Amino acid sequence: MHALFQKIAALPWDQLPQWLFLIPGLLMLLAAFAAVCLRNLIHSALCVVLSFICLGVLFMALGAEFVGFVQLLVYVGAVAMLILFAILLTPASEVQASNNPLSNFRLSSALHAAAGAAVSFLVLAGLLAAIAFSPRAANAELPAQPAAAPVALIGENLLTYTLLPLLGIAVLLTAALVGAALIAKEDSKS
Amino acid sequence: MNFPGSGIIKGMAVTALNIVGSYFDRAHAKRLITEQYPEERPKLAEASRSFPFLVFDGDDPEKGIRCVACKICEKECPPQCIYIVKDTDANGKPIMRPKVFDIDISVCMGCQICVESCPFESIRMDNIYEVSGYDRFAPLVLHKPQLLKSNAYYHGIRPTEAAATDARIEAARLRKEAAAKAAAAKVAAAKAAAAAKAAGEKAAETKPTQPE
Amino acid sequence: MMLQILLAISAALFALGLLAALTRRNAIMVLIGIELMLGAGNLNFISFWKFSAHPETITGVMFAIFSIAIAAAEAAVGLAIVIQVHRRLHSVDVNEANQLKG
Amino acid sequence: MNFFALLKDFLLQFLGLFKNLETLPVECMRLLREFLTKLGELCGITMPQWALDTVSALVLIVAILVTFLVLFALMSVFERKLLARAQNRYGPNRVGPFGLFQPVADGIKMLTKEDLVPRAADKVVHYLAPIVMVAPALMLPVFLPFGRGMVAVDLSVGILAFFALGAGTELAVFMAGWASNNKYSILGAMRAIAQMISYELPLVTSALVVALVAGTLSPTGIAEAQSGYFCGFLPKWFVCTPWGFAACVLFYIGALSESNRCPFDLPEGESEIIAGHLTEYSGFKYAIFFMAEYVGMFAVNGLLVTLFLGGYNAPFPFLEWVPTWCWFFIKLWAVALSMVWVRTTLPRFRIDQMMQFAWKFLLPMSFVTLLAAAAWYYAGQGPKAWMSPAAWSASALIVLLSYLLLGTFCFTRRHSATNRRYLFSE
Amino acid sequence: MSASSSNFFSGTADAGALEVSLGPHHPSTHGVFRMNVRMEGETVVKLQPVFGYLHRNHEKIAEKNSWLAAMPYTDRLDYICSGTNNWAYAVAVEKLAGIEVPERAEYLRVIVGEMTRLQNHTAFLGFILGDMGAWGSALMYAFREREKILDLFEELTGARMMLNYARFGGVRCDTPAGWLDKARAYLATYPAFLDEMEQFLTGNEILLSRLQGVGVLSAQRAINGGLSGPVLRASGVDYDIRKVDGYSIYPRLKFRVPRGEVGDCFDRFMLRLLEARESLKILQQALDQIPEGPVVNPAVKQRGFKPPAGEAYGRIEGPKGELGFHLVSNGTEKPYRYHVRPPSLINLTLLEEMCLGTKIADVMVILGSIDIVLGEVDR
Repeated sequence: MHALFQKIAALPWDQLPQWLFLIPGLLMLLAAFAAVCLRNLIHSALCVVLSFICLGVLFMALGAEFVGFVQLLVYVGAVAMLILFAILLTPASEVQASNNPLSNFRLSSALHAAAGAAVSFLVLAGLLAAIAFSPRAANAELPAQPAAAPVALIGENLLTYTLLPLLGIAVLLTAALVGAALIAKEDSKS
Repeated sequence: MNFPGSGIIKGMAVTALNIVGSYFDRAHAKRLITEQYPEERPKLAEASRSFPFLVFDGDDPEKGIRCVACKICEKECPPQCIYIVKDTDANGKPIMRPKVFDIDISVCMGCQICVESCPFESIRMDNIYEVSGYDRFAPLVLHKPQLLKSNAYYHGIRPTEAAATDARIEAARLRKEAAAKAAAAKVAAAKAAAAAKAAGEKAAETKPTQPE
Repeated sequence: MMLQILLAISAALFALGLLAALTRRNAIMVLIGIELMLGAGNLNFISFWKFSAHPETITGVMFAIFSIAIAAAEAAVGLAIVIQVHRRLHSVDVNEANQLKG
Repeated sequence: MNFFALLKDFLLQFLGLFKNLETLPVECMRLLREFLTKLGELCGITMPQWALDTVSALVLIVAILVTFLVLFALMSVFERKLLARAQNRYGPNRVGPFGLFQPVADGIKMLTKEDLVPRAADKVVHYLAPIVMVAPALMLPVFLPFGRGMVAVDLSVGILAFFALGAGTELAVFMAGWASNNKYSILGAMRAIAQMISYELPLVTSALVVALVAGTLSPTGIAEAQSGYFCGFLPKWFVCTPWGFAACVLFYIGALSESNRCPFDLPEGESEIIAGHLTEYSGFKYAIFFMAEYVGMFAVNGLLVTLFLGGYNAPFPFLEWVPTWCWFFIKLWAVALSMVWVRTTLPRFRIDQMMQFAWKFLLPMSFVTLLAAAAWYYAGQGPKAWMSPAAWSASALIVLLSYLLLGTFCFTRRHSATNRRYLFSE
Repeated sequence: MSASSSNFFSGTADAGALEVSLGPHHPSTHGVFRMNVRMEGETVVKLQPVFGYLHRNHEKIAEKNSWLAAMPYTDRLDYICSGTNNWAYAVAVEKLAGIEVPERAEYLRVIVGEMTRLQNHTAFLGFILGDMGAWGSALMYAFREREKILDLFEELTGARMMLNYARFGGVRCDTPAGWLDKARAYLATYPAFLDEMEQFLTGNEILLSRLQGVGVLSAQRAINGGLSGPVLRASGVDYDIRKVDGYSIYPRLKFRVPRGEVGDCFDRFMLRLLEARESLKILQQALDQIPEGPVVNPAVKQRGFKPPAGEAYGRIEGPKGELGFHLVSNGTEKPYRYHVRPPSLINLTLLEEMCLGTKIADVMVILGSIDIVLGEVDR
């Protein structure tokens, strides 16, 4: 037992903060995986929200706390509610016989799922291979002075360098707002 | 000035007045009227009534009891919550006194009709309000010993009404005495008249025999 | 070494998003899958910005911010469409919605 | 240098701190950290630098948690006493002197109550809802400056972080409503979420107004911008400016609805649906919801004090001897008790009136205050605006004009007690 | 009312509809009263009132007991205003037996009756704000003032709410010493409370928006529904039995009868405030003009009271509406038939019609504005 303590004490405890960002990363992957696999819709929606939170924490760990908080505000505050309301307003209870021949065989849906899994696995393998063998990624190391994105810099950049995209986003958001309201509005017919 | 929102501000002013008022109004006069019950006992009005009780004169409950067990109140009581059994003396002859007098105060609603219908002023309304018990039936039936309370107690809780009742009883007694005296006088007068008449006849009897 | 781990994490997240989009039959889960993929993209932007030579030009961060805004707008419109589809076909099964008419 | 000598030495130092009240809390924290590190050395464990940082952060977090839980306990008593005084009665005065131990009694009652979970409820989500509700609420006060130099986490995006974490409550309310699986809960959850979302916009916009004028998103920066006095003795608080007063009222209304308090306590409108999303909660979980609501209310009040009432600055120059952190808590209590005062007076909104009030009155009003603040700032060329009459008149005009215009449109056009006639017959 | 709610729920539950049963154990129904409400989202589509939970068989008990024994039971009809209940029963019996009531008794009856109306309207102001969620501060102010009237009742009759004060041909007991001055002194402070209540409430925007335009009732519909009391007058119908019948000494007293125009919850709320002010005027006049003299007609034998065979219907203007007693006597000690016309129940019949299309929160306010007491509804 004493040796075990020695070995633990010898670990490079002082560089630990560098690798602390792994915890939210792994938790996010776990939550995303759970979201994909859970049958109950509400549970999977909540797991997705957990993964959004961990993504926000990851951004903060990487120094861009403004993006982290925006991520938290936008996804946890708004998008999560949208998803939960959508699930609430579309009770999946009426599963009547679908007229699509392909979907009512037990076998076909399993086949369908396997095909999807295979494609996504292939994409994952390709990406990992690219990461592993790219030389610049291997020996990239932190720049001299630590990368920080203070709000003043972002604000100043928003209004000078990226002014046009800002106005574009404004127009896009209002259009989306009006569009979503119109589409979801209960038209008089039904 | 009724700019939008002025109504809400006026309402808030009233509550503010009450909050501040409650701290500076020590005399409980206008605002803070809560009585801290166990410490401050409520001051009951003289006429306030809760459950009936039996009055007895003097200091011995058994001898001084006014109730004559005439059962009028038992018949008149709307929820029928009074139960009376007439007392019998040594050799079984019923006498004008209740042996058992129970009032079920879980049924009684304190409506005071028994007090109005009692011709002998023997049942009155009490103002006790701590009569709760730990059982549903037994403690809520008051038996005769618990009901009997002295006339002095009655004067304590209702001075004016007790005085008026005593005055009525006194007047009734005087009237009875006067009637009794009058009756006695009448009887005496009748006896005297009869005696005089008898004496007269004897005299007449003796007189007719003399003239033959 | 650290950058490679970050990129691996975002690749995994992207793959999970793709998995959700492809295999799940409920339209809402497809939308959730798209959100995950967009999140993975943002993670890449921030990690490359973190390990870039001169981080004071915060293009990576700006890109991430704008992509979050667009993702929110897209989610709103997407879910509105899903609700309307449900109102028409009384189901949110992706295979059902295969006619463009009406 | 055994343990007791260490303890005695630190106690003496602690007593010495009371000479300078202003820096008392900061010195206490420093002293506590030193004590812990020395204790660590005594036991022979040498801690790397990041461990020392986490220990000092933990000390701060424990301090904030303790203060806010004490505030919650006291608030639950003072609220009931003030409510009682407005209703001409005494309020709790049986447990402890003046009823001050009432929270202890409530706490014990809550802990001993049986914790029911409905059979058809979604167990996991039902269990998680109070946790998701109370976690962000306890994280919010970390960003508030309690005194000069006394802020737990000095972020340059403090305000944004505050609202980002505040968004968690809607999620928790939905989880509570959905998991309880009964009609009343779902209705209550729907109402609560609709209310929170529609009142979050005016809340954030009025905070934006202050960020616009103060030029920074960090709470300490905003508090510093409000120190100092103009024309001699008036404090440079933002609430004294026309746009600041309007934004403060909007923020106050937003804060009221964010913590589901009186005119907006629709989710637990007992007269309609029993306790909204809290119907199926009892015992300890209900106590946690109760705590989350109060700590959330204190956090939003703290933000209101920082943004509009000058954070930790003294109101008048001659009152500057009072330590700064006292000012923060005095103002915090003033705003909290004013919320109770509102609760004693106003009846509840109906759901459609509440939404109409938010979207048709509060939101346009908050954009107008944004405009008025900009006018005030540029008419008075920056910080000199406090003195320039042009700035004041411009912003005052904009605010009053729009208030009357919007007010008549929204409130009194249809309902006015004056146009009602009552005929009398002999 | 058949409480068969089975057919109510068997309707096909289409997507949005939500059936909720409000009560009988519900915080803001005034007593044990249930409403099966079907709602689309928030708006009410169908509402079925269900009551009978407080039925105590009052009329059968009265027919089993003697005439006088029924008097304490009338206290429990509308347990908030027992003064007017006793008075109505006494008026009906006096009409049946043709009994004369001395002057002082009439004045005492008017004083107790108007005080009952005053404290009932005060309690109403408190209740309706409790329904709207005003946390009871207005309720406490109203009850603080009502307590003082109940203390006056306790000094006069011995009980705060169950007075049992009226007797056939007069009242049970005369006023104790100093009671009239105490009553005059207290009623002098009452207008200050009504002004405070008015300032506290009628300008309040939230209250205006919650009350105005809610539960509108047209005058024609109110008359057809047989409504009476403040609810009827709020819809604009000038019908007050004190003016129509002119019973007791009301023709001698000068007072006015307010009536509204729109007939919504706000008018009913204001009606009670204005009627409380009129009652104050009546009380001041009655307290000044009260003569000396006997308080009960000595010729009437209270115990073994046997009215001649016949039938009579006596009514008075109770705080909730026209409170009437229909008595049939066959010359014996017990009434042959004893029926009560309950204003609360008859005002309640139009509840569903007022609530259709409103929100669930309005249903509570409309029910509160009718001001029902379940003792009178279920008897």
